[in-house]
Amino acid sequence: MASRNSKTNAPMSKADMLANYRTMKTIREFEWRMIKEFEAGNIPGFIHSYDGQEAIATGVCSHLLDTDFIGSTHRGHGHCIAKGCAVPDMMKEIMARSTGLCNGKGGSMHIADFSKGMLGANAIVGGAPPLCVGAALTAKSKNTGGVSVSFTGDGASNQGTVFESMNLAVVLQLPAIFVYENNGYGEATSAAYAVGSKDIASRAAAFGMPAVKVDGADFFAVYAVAREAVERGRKGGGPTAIEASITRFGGHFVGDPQLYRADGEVETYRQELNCLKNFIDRVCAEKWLTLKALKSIDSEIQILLDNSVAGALSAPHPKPEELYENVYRSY
Amino acid sequence: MASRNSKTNAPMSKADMLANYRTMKTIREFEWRMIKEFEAGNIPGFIHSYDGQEAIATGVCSHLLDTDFIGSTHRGHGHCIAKGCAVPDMMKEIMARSTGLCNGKGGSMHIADFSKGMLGANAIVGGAPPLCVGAALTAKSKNTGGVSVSFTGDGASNQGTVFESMNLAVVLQLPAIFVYENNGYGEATSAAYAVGSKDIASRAAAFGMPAVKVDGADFFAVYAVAREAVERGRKGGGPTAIEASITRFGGHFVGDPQLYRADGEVETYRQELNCLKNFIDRVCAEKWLTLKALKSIDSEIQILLDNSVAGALSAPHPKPEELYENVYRSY
Amino acid sequence: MSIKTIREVIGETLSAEMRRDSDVLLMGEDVAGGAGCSGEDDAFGGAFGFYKGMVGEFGRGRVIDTPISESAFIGAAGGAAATGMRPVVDLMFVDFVGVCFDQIFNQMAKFRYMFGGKSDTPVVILAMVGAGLRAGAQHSQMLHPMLTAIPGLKVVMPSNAYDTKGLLTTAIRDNDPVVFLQHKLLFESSCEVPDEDYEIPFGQAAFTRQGNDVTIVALSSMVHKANAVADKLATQGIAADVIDPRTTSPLDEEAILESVEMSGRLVIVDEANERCSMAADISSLVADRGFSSLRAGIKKVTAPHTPVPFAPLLEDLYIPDEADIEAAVMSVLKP
Amino acid sequence: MSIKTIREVIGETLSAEMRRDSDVLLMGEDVAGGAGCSGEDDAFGGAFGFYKGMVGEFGRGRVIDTPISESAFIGAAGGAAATGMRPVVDLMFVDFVGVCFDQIFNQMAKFRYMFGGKSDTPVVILAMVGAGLRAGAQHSQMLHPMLTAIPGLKVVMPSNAYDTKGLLTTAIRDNDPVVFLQHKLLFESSCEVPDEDYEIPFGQAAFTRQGNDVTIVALSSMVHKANAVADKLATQGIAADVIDPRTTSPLDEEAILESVEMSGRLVIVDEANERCSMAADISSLVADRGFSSLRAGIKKVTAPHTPVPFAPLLEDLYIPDEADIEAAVMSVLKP
Ligand SMILES: Cc1ncc(C[n+]2csc(CCOP(=O)(O)OP(=O)(O)O)c2C)c(N)n1
Ligand SMILES: Cc1ncc(C[n+]2csc(CCOP(=O)(O)OP(=O)(O)O)c2C)c(N)n1
Ligand SMILES: [Mg+2]
Ligand SMILES: [Mg+2]
Repeated sequence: MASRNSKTNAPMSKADMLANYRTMKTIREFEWRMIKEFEAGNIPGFIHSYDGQEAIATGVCSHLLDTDFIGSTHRGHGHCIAKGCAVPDMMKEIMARSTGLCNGKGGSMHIADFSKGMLGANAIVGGAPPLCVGAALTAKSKNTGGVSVSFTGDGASNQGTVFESMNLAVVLQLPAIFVYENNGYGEATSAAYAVGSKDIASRAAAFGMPAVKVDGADFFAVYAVAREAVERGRKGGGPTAIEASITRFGGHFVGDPQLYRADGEVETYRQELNCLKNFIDRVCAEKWLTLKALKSIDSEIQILLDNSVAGALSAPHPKPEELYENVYRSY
Repeated sequence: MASRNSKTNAPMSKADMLANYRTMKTIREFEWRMIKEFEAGNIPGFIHSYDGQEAIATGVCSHLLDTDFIGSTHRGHGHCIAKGCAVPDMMKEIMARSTGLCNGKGGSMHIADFSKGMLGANAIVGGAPPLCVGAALTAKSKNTGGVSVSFTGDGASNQGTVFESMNLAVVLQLPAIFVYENNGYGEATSAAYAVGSKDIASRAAAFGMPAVKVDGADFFAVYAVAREAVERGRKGGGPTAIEASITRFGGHFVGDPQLYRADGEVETYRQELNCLKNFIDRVCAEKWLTLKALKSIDSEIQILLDNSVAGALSAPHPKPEELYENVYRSY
Repeated sequence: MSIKTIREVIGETLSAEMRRDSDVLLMGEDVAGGAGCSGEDDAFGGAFGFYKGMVGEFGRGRVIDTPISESAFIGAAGGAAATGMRPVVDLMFVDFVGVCFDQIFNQMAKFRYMFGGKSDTPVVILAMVGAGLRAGAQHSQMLHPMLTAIPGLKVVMPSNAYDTKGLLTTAIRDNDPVVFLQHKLLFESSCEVPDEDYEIPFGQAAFTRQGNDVTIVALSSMVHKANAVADKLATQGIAADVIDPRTTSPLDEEAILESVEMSGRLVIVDEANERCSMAADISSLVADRGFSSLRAGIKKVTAPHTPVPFAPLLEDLYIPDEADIEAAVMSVLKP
Repeated sequence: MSIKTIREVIGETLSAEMRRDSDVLLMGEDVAGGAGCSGEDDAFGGAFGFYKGMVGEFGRGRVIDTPISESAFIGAAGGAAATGMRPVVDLMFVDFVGVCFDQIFNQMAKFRYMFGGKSDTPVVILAMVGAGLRAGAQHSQMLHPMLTAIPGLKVVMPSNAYDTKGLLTTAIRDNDPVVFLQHKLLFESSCEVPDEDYEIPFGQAAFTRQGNDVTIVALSSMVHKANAVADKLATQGIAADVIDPRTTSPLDEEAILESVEMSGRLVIVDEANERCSMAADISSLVADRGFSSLRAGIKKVTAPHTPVPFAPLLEDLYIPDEADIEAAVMSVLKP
């Protein structure tokens, strides 16, 4: 679907492109706001920022419907937003309010929205891939044409549960997609050290499925490889692995002084691997979108976030009796 | 060290070759005797026969010293014998006697002999590789020049613990050797089904270590690849994986009717993949050894087994108070 | 109505539920057997053959052989349950819980709570428990105490074929994760079992013997030993209540408390190791809420604080037996 | 002698033992931090920085950063221990036990027994326990009951800096596998700690308050709450023994039984979930062997049968507090 003035064919409609921009930008602004609210003491516990990895969640989830599934990590806000979770309800959850997505019981590390196919952030490294394989089994069993995507970090890629899940998905030829977000670090340990093979994609390929590497700072590249994987899954072609390289813009958690990184490292990468900057440069250069259109989205996002924070701060806290609720459906 | 009349150079001394024959034949005869004793009701619980896989344990352990370590599986008798455990004490253990290798507390599935570096059969599939990585860490930490070998089945190769262990061994560059005994089946499931990649060695290679395939029915081939792996480990060259293909001669456990195998399958393989037959054919054709020398070993083995069974049957049962002993060193 | 063994009842009940509800599926290592093999397709039907014939009826899409990757397939059962299926997943020996425990206790058991009640996870984990097969320390455990301790899990331990059918039916239709523990020594145990389906509610104990002199609570295979002791004592004029809780989570606290209110004396028989066991759990319940009726200290009859030994002679000592139970009962009768 | 926090004491004790014995090593995720990175080498020193400086002193050969592969590295610690090293391995949050449980409960804990006493496995597993950090259901648990239930493991739960040093020293020198559980809310807790090394024997409870009217047994961070309640009650003329078992396996049964013999009244405070808890375990001990001295039912003060909720308001309700303890004590005083 080529738009009239573009230098090359746009890979999606203008509306989709704007929607994807909105998603990426919402994630980035959400995470920045998170840091502010965390520092202001409005967020209990600890949080992990997805800042910088927006193109990955967005490029993948852009192909998914509410009936498709994703499983996430401790760094889950971006996946939530990309999968369509309502930002105001996320904000309430992360601020531990009774009307949050999980009634304040989950918080940042366990936020979920089953109505959107978002099967939860997961505070256990490597916790989600088995579940996602199960969701893929549901899709296959019920013949829905759906797919199930697990997002996994470079550090998590060394967890046994993750390896087992890949093998199981291959054996049962399930529509599962293993997205590895290689942001260079698991806490304060480099991926170059912890991944013995130094290469997540080819290790995944050796499990018997197509596996590709992609630049995680390039939304369009992620979008393209994800499309292929999703199509393969929908058509019964079995699982796919995608390794998206990126860097972590922030610390492991908000507050991490990142002593293990070289001076200036983060600043350099923030410039070079900035998916939003890359996106804007590209869409403007290609004349697919105008800066003006993007700016107007930006201001809508600010309003959304302001309203979400205000709404969350005034939302009710859980009532004491809620402590005992929802352990079981019935007991 | 070439012997005078051989067609090609023998890969080891005549004494070593005889010793290896003795080991393989002892394993085979031991396992056959096991079946007899099991059927006679002299062995409690259940047992898994190593019958047919002798060349693998023998070809590998032939390079090991008592100060090297091995970790085994539920199918552990062959590994024990190859690592030098005393057959009479094994027999007592498997017959649950107080003077057995583990005082009758372990049995077939947990038989061990730390004095020989044999760290135990393991009734948990995938249980041993992490331990073996730890033993390799000991060797590296203490700079002993020792290596640590884990034996793992094709079925077990899909266990998360095994994948994690390979990665850890690569990351820490430990003298660990991962021997995969691909006997075609995990219980009643074929390796072709359960190993998604259909190839254990290349999956292991993708973890970042040298990995080779070898014919598990060819003692000399196993011996050669194991030598290289052991030398690499001793010299600080890090881990190696070896996939040895073979078939299971018997059922998963003694008593398994093996309905999942085609009619005649086992019989064919017993001929084609018979490591003992192959060994004898080769050493005689090459004139490395004489049939007479082998036969005399055979009769020694019969005596050993007769004595072992008799000794075990008359050995004392544990005393009641032993139930409470050795839970802790001190409590 | 006909006499059936537990062995027979399990496959029948599973098959009936799979016929009834197309969302139910069975998965695990060799639940069919023969995958990728050149011989028979339905070669194993589970480690003890309980599921024989099911793959023929339901196909490999619903009777799914898995690789030996418990974290992946138990976790997948949880994930499938959370997204619309009702999987029954066979862990084989409960001892294998160690290689997939996270998926059970941190994932499926906590979903509903962590997600604010917005998810259901109707999954049943089948596992064999107990000593007696001379299978050694890693294949003979009773791990219901640690499973019972986990909020979000339900734990079922039937002692006979009738209860097995009713409780398994309930488990499959239940919307929470259920661990269904079958004692290896009970597979040939038989009794009258109705042909039609029926549910036994969780949290409802059965009184397998009735009497006012002493209360014996026994779990799983211990129920039969407790019954035997009660029968023997009856001939001596001592009347015992024998209570089989049938599910440890939820636990029928009222049944136990009511019985002790009459008897004033309690013995709990649990094949698990003694520390932090169900025996301790039930004892502490009564030591709190039933204290005023207690006329003697509460005795636990459990396995000792040792792994399960291989040698038959030691294993038989390890497992609580009738003499142990009788001695405990006599000691609470004459404190 | 100087005032030190638990935070300080842990690294110091580990370093002292590593100086003393070259077989001791420390391994786990980011116990040094910075492996393969271009910045500082000693960047983390463990998740909470306790081990800062150690990699500088001992090198990467003895302070070993591992991949996030708990089964492999906890299992490797067990394997290294069984072959001559004395590893201390950091699991970080005890909640992660689910991804490596087999290596703990079926492997290292059972080696000695299964192998007929012919192996030693001197390994210490360090892990953080407890709620209060608003970290949610998967990072806030107290899993000592299921660990205590495992024959072959020892379980240590210190409540102050002095005990932390002495018990950690004992743990590292011990020849059995030890799980060493540190409560997250106690890291800043401080007291006088001798500079020289010393061992505190396992299985020896501490009486942190003394009195004959009631016995309060409390574990880990609950000890401080129990002390506060005891102090408050003292002003009302009620004198309580407060017993800190310090290790749950082995457990100092005699200390508890002797105290209850005097007081006749027992309250047990345990942050773990209520079912099959240490509270239940200790209650059942006394309901059996201490029954004749009991003058009231035994009260357990525990977390409810729910996962740990994220919302601070709910989490604070979840954790047993002083009011809960006081209410339990009052109820056993006036039964
Ligand atoms: C089983 C388990 N082990 C360890 C941790 C602690 N932990 C949380 S996040 C993390 C690093 C994860 O790294 P990676 O997978 O690369 O994800 P990233 O943080 O880079 O997004 C670790 C070690 C955990 N939560 N769960
Ligand atoms: C964790 C675990 N899962 C399942 C089992 C049951 N089991 C015992 S042996 C076996 C098959 C193992 O197959 P393979 O690794 O190929 O070894 P082989 O029997 O062929 O020697 C299975 C599934 C077990 N003992 N432990
Ligand atoms: Mg990372
Ligand atoms: Mg095999």
